[in-house]
Amino acid sequence: MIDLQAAASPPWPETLDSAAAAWQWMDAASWRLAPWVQPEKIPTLVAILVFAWFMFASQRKAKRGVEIPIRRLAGLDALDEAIGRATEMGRPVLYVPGTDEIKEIQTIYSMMILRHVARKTAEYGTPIIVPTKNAVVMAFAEEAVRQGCADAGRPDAFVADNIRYLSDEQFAYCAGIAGIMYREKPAANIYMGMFYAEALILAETGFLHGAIQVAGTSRIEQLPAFVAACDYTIMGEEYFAVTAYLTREPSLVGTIRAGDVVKVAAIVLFVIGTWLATGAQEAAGRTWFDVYQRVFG
Amino acid sequence: MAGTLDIDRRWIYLAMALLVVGLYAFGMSRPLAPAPESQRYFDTIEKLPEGSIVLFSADFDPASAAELKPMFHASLHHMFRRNLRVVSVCTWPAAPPFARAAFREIAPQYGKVYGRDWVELGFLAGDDVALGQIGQSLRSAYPQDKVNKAPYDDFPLLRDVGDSCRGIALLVTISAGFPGILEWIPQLTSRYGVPVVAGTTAVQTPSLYPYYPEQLLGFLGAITGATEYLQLVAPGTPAMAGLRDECQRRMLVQEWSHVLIIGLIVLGNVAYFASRRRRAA
Amino acid sequence: MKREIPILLTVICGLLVTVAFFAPAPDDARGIHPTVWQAINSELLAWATVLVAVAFLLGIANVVRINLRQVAARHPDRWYKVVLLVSMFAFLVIGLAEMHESDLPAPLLRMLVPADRITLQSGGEIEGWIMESTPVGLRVREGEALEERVIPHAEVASIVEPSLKLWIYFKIFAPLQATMFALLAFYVASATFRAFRARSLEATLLLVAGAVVMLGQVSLGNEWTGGVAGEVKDFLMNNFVKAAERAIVIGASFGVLATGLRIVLGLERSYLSE
Amino acid sequence: MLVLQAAPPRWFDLDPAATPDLAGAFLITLLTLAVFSFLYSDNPIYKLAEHLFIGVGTAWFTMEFYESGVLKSLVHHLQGAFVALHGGADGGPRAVELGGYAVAPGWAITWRLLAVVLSVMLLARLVRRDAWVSRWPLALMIGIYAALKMTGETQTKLVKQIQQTMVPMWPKDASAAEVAGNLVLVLGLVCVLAHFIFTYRRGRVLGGLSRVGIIVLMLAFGSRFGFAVLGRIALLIERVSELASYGSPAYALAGEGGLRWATTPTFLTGAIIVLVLVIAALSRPRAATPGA
Repeated sequence: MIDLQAAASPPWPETLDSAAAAWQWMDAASWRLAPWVQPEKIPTLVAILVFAWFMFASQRKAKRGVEIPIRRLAGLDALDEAIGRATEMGRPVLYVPGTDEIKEIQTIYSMMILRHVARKTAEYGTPIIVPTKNAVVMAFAEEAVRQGCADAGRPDAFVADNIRYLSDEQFAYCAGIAGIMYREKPAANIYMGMFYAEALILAETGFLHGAIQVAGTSRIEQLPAFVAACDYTIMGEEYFAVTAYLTREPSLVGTIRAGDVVKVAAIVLFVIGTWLATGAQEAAGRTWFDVYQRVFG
Repeated sequence: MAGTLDIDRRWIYLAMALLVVGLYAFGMSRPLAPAPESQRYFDTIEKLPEGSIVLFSADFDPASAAELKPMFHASLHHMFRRNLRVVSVCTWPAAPPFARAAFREIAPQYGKVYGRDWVELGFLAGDDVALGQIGQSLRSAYPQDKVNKAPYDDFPLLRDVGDSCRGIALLVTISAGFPGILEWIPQLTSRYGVPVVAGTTAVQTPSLYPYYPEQLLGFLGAITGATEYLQLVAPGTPAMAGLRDECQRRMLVQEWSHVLIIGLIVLGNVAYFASRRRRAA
Repeated sequence: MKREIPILLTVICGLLVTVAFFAPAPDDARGIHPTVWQAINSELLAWATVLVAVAFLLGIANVVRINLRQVAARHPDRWYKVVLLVSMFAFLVIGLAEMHESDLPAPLLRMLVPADRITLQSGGEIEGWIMESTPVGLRVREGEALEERVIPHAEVASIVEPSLKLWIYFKIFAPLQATMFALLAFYVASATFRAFRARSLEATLLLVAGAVVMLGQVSLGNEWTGGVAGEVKDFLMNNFVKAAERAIVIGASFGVLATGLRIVLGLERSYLSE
Repeated sequence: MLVLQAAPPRWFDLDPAATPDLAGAFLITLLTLAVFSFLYSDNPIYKLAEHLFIGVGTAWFTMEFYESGVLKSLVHHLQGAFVALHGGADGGPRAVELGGYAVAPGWAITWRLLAVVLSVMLLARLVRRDAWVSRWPLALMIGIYAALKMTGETQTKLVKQIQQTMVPMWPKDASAAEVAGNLVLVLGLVCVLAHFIFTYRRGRVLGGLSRVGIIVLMLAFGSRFGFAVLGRIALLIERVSELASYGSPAYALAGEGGLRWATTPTFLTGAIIVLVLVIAALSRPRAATPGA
C-alpha cells in the first residue's frame, strides 16, 4: 500500500531567511505533527505550561515567605473609611456576603474579607450585622466574625445573633435586609461576594437610607448597578486581589502573580503583533506578520 | 436623605406601567435601521449551500423567550426556506417545548419531512460537558431522537453529521446565558472549527463583541437584533410578516421607555446636585 | 482511602480529558482515524452527564426535605409549602406518565395520559395512544382492551397529540418565570431614579455611556440626534466595549486556568471537605 | 405573542398546536397579574404564585434531567449496546462507536455500567449527608469539568484573543473612524489590562495606564447598563403584549359591543387581583412598609 502520507507531505525549506520559508517550515512541521497532536492547539499547551510554571514558582516563593508585593488597593481604604464613618455615627455596619452557596469561590473569599472587616469593627467596638441567604453560609460567617474578633484581641465583641439567616428566597432575602436597614439604620453597607438581580435592589435601598456603601464582586453583570449606586466598588479581578492582599494565602498570591506576568506578556505579544501588522500591509506574498499570527494557532 | 426625591418607588412603577400599556395600546410600528451584525447573521445563513446541515441549538427559557423566541422562529423559517437540513438540540432544560412548538408550526409550511429534513434530539444535561459531548460525537450524546424515539442510525441525516462535527456546516445557537454561545465557542468553534452565529439576550450582547467578527461570524443582540433580522427575513416569508409587525410595534414602547429611563437619570441627578449645593451653601 | 482515591480519580479523569483535547483530529483526507482518545473523551463526558443528572435529583430530595421539615415545624407559610410540594409531585407524576406512555399499564394510562387523535385519509378518526413510529407505520394502542395495531403511514391524514405536560408548562411555568424576570424592568427604573448618581467621574461616564447606548439602540434616538447616537453607540461597542470586554475575558481566563490546573494536578482539597 | 385567530378559542384544549384555550388564558393572566401584584405589596396570591412556580419548575427540571441523564445516557445507550451484541452480520457482536472509535459492545456496556455504579455511590448522600463513598463520583465530575473548561477556555479566551487583537494601526485606505477605532481597541485593551495588574510596583506609567483603563471600563459598564435596560423592558413589553392578546374580544365570555372587554380573562383576573390587594391591605394593621 503506497504510504500516502509520505508522498503528499510538504518538503522542508532549505533556508529559513524569508517569511515564505518560515511559512513553508510551519506547513511541513504541522503535517508531520498532525498524527500525534493537533498543531493549532500547541500555543494553548504552551500558554498552560507557562502559566503553570509562573503560578507554582510564585506559590513556592510565597510559601517560603518571600514577600510578593500586592499593591495597596483603593477598595481596602474605602472599607476602612466606611467602618470609620459608622463608628463616628455610632451605628452598626451591615455586611452582605453575597447570595450564592458556600461552594461558590466568591462566597469563600467573602468570608475571608468578612474576617478582616470583623477585626476592624471589633477594634472600634462597632456592631456588625451579617444577614445570609443560606444556612451553611451563616455557619461560615459566624466562624469568620468570631475569628475576626479574636484577631482584634476582643473575643467578647462577638454577638452571635447579629449573624442572621433570613430566607432562601431571593426577593424575601432583599425584603429582610431592607427591614434591617429600616430598623437598625446601619451607617455602612458592605456587599462582598456573588450577586444576581438583587444587587440593584440592595444598593438602591441602602443609598436611600444614606449609608456609605462599598461593594465588591467579580460578576460583571452586577457591576454597573454597584458602580452607579455605591460609593466605591471593587471590580472583577480586584476582588481576588483584595482577598490575596488580606490573607496572603500562597496559592492565591501565586495565581495573581502568574496572572500579572501573563498579562504583561499578552500586552507585549499583541503590541508586537500590531506593529508587525501595521508594517505588513503593503508587502505582497507571505509576510512576517502572517508567520507571527500563525504561531498563535 | 442624601439629596433624593424620596418618593415611594411605587409611583415610578406606576409611571412605567402606564407608559408601557398606553403606548402598546397606541400600536404604532417603528422599523429599525439594519445593523451590520444582524446583516452578517442573515448573510451567513443565506450563503449556505442547499442541503448543508445546520446544528440549531435552543439554549433559552421562558424568561428570555420575549427576546429569543422571535429569533428562533425567524431563523427556522430562514433555514427551511434555504432548504437546509436542521439538527435541533437543547442545552437548557426549559427549551425543548419551544423547539417542539416551533418545528410543529413551521415545518409543515415548507413541506418538510421529519427524519429527512430535520431531526429533534431534545435536551442534554451537563452544561459545558453536554456541549463537549455534542461536539465530540452526536451519536454518543443522543442514542435516540426525541420525537419518534428511534435509534440514532435510523436517520440518514444524523449519519451524515458523523463525528467531531465533520458534517456540520454551521452552528446556530439562540442562547440566553450559561451554557450558551460563550461555551459553544470554546467547545465547538475553536476545537472543531465549526463556524457559528448566535442570537442572544440584551444582557449578554456586550460580552459577544470580543469574539465578533473573527470567531463569531454574526449575531442578533436583544429584541432590536430580532426586529432587524425579522425585517430581513419577512420579505421572503409571509408567515413572518405578522411577527415582524408585532416586534416593530414593541419598538415604539421600547423607545419611549428608554427616554423615560434617561429622564429619570437626569431628574435624579438634578435633585442630587441641587440638594448638595443647598447643603454646601 | 477516603481522600487519596477521590483525588486520584480527579487527576486521572482530568489528565485524560486534557490529553484528549490535544489528541489528533480525525481527518479522513490524511487517513487519521478517530483514536482511542476520542472514545475515552466521549465516554467520560457521558459519565459526567449521567452524574450531573443524578446530582440534580439529589438537589430535589433536598428541596423536598427542607419544605417537609418547615411544614412539620408549623412554619407560618406552611400552607404555601404544601402547595409547592403538591404541585411538584402532581406535575412529576403527569410528566413521567407521559414520558413512559408506551410502557404504562391500561388503567394508569387512561387516567394520566390524554389519548391522541389520528384522522385517517378515509375520514375516520381513531382515538388511542401512539406507542412508536416505525418505518412501516404507527403502532397504536386503542379500543377497550388497548390491543395494538399498526396504521400504515399512507393512511394517516393528521395526528393530534394532546399533552397535559405541555399545557401546564405553557400555562403555568412559562408565564410565571417570564413575569418574575419582567419585574426587573420596574426595579431598574426605580433604582435609576433614586440611587444612580453621577457622584464620581466613573459613575458619570457610566451613566452617560448608558444613555448614549439607550438612544443609539432605537430609531427615536437616531431621529432626535440625526443618526449620531447610532454611530457613537456602534463606535463605543466595537472599540471601547470590545477592548474592555476582551480584557475582562483574558482576566477571567486566568481564574479558570488556575483553578483548573490545581484541580487536575490534585492540589485542590476544598471540594472534599464540604 | 400574536394570537392567530384561526379558530375561536375552545374552553379547554390540551392540543399544544391549537389556538390557546380560554382556561389557559385565565390561568396565564391570573398568574401574570399575581406576580405583578408584588410590585404594590407582598400578598397571599403572590406567595401562592411564587410557591406554585418553584414547585412546577422543580418538577419540570427533574423530568428533563431524568430523561437526559438517566433515560438517554444509560437506558437507551445500554439498549443500543445490547442490540449490537448480536446485531453483527453473522449474529456476532457489531462494533459500537464511542466518539467515532469502534469499540466492542461488551466493552461499551461495561464502561457505561461503571457510570451506573458511580451514580449509586452518589445517591448514597441521600442516606448519609457526607457519605464518603459519594466523594468518588463528585471527584470524577469535578476533574472532567475542570479539564474541559481549562483547555477550551484557555484557547478561546487567551490565545485566540491575543491573536485577534493584532490589527494594523493605520489600515491603508481606512477612514478616520477606522484608524481611531483600531487605536482605541489596542490602547484600550493595554490600559484595562494594566489596571488589573496588582503585583508590579505602580509607577507613573502603570498608574497613568490604569487611569485610562478605568475610563474605558466605565464606558463598557455604561453600555452594559444600557443593554440591561433594553432587555428588562423588552420582557415587560412581551408580558403586556400577551395580556393584551388575552384581553381581545375573541376571548370575551359574553356581552356585546363596548362591554365585551369587561368579560375577557385579563380584565376579570385583574379585578380579582385588585380585590385581593384591597382585602390584604385592609386586614393588615397600618404598619409602615419597611423601605418599600
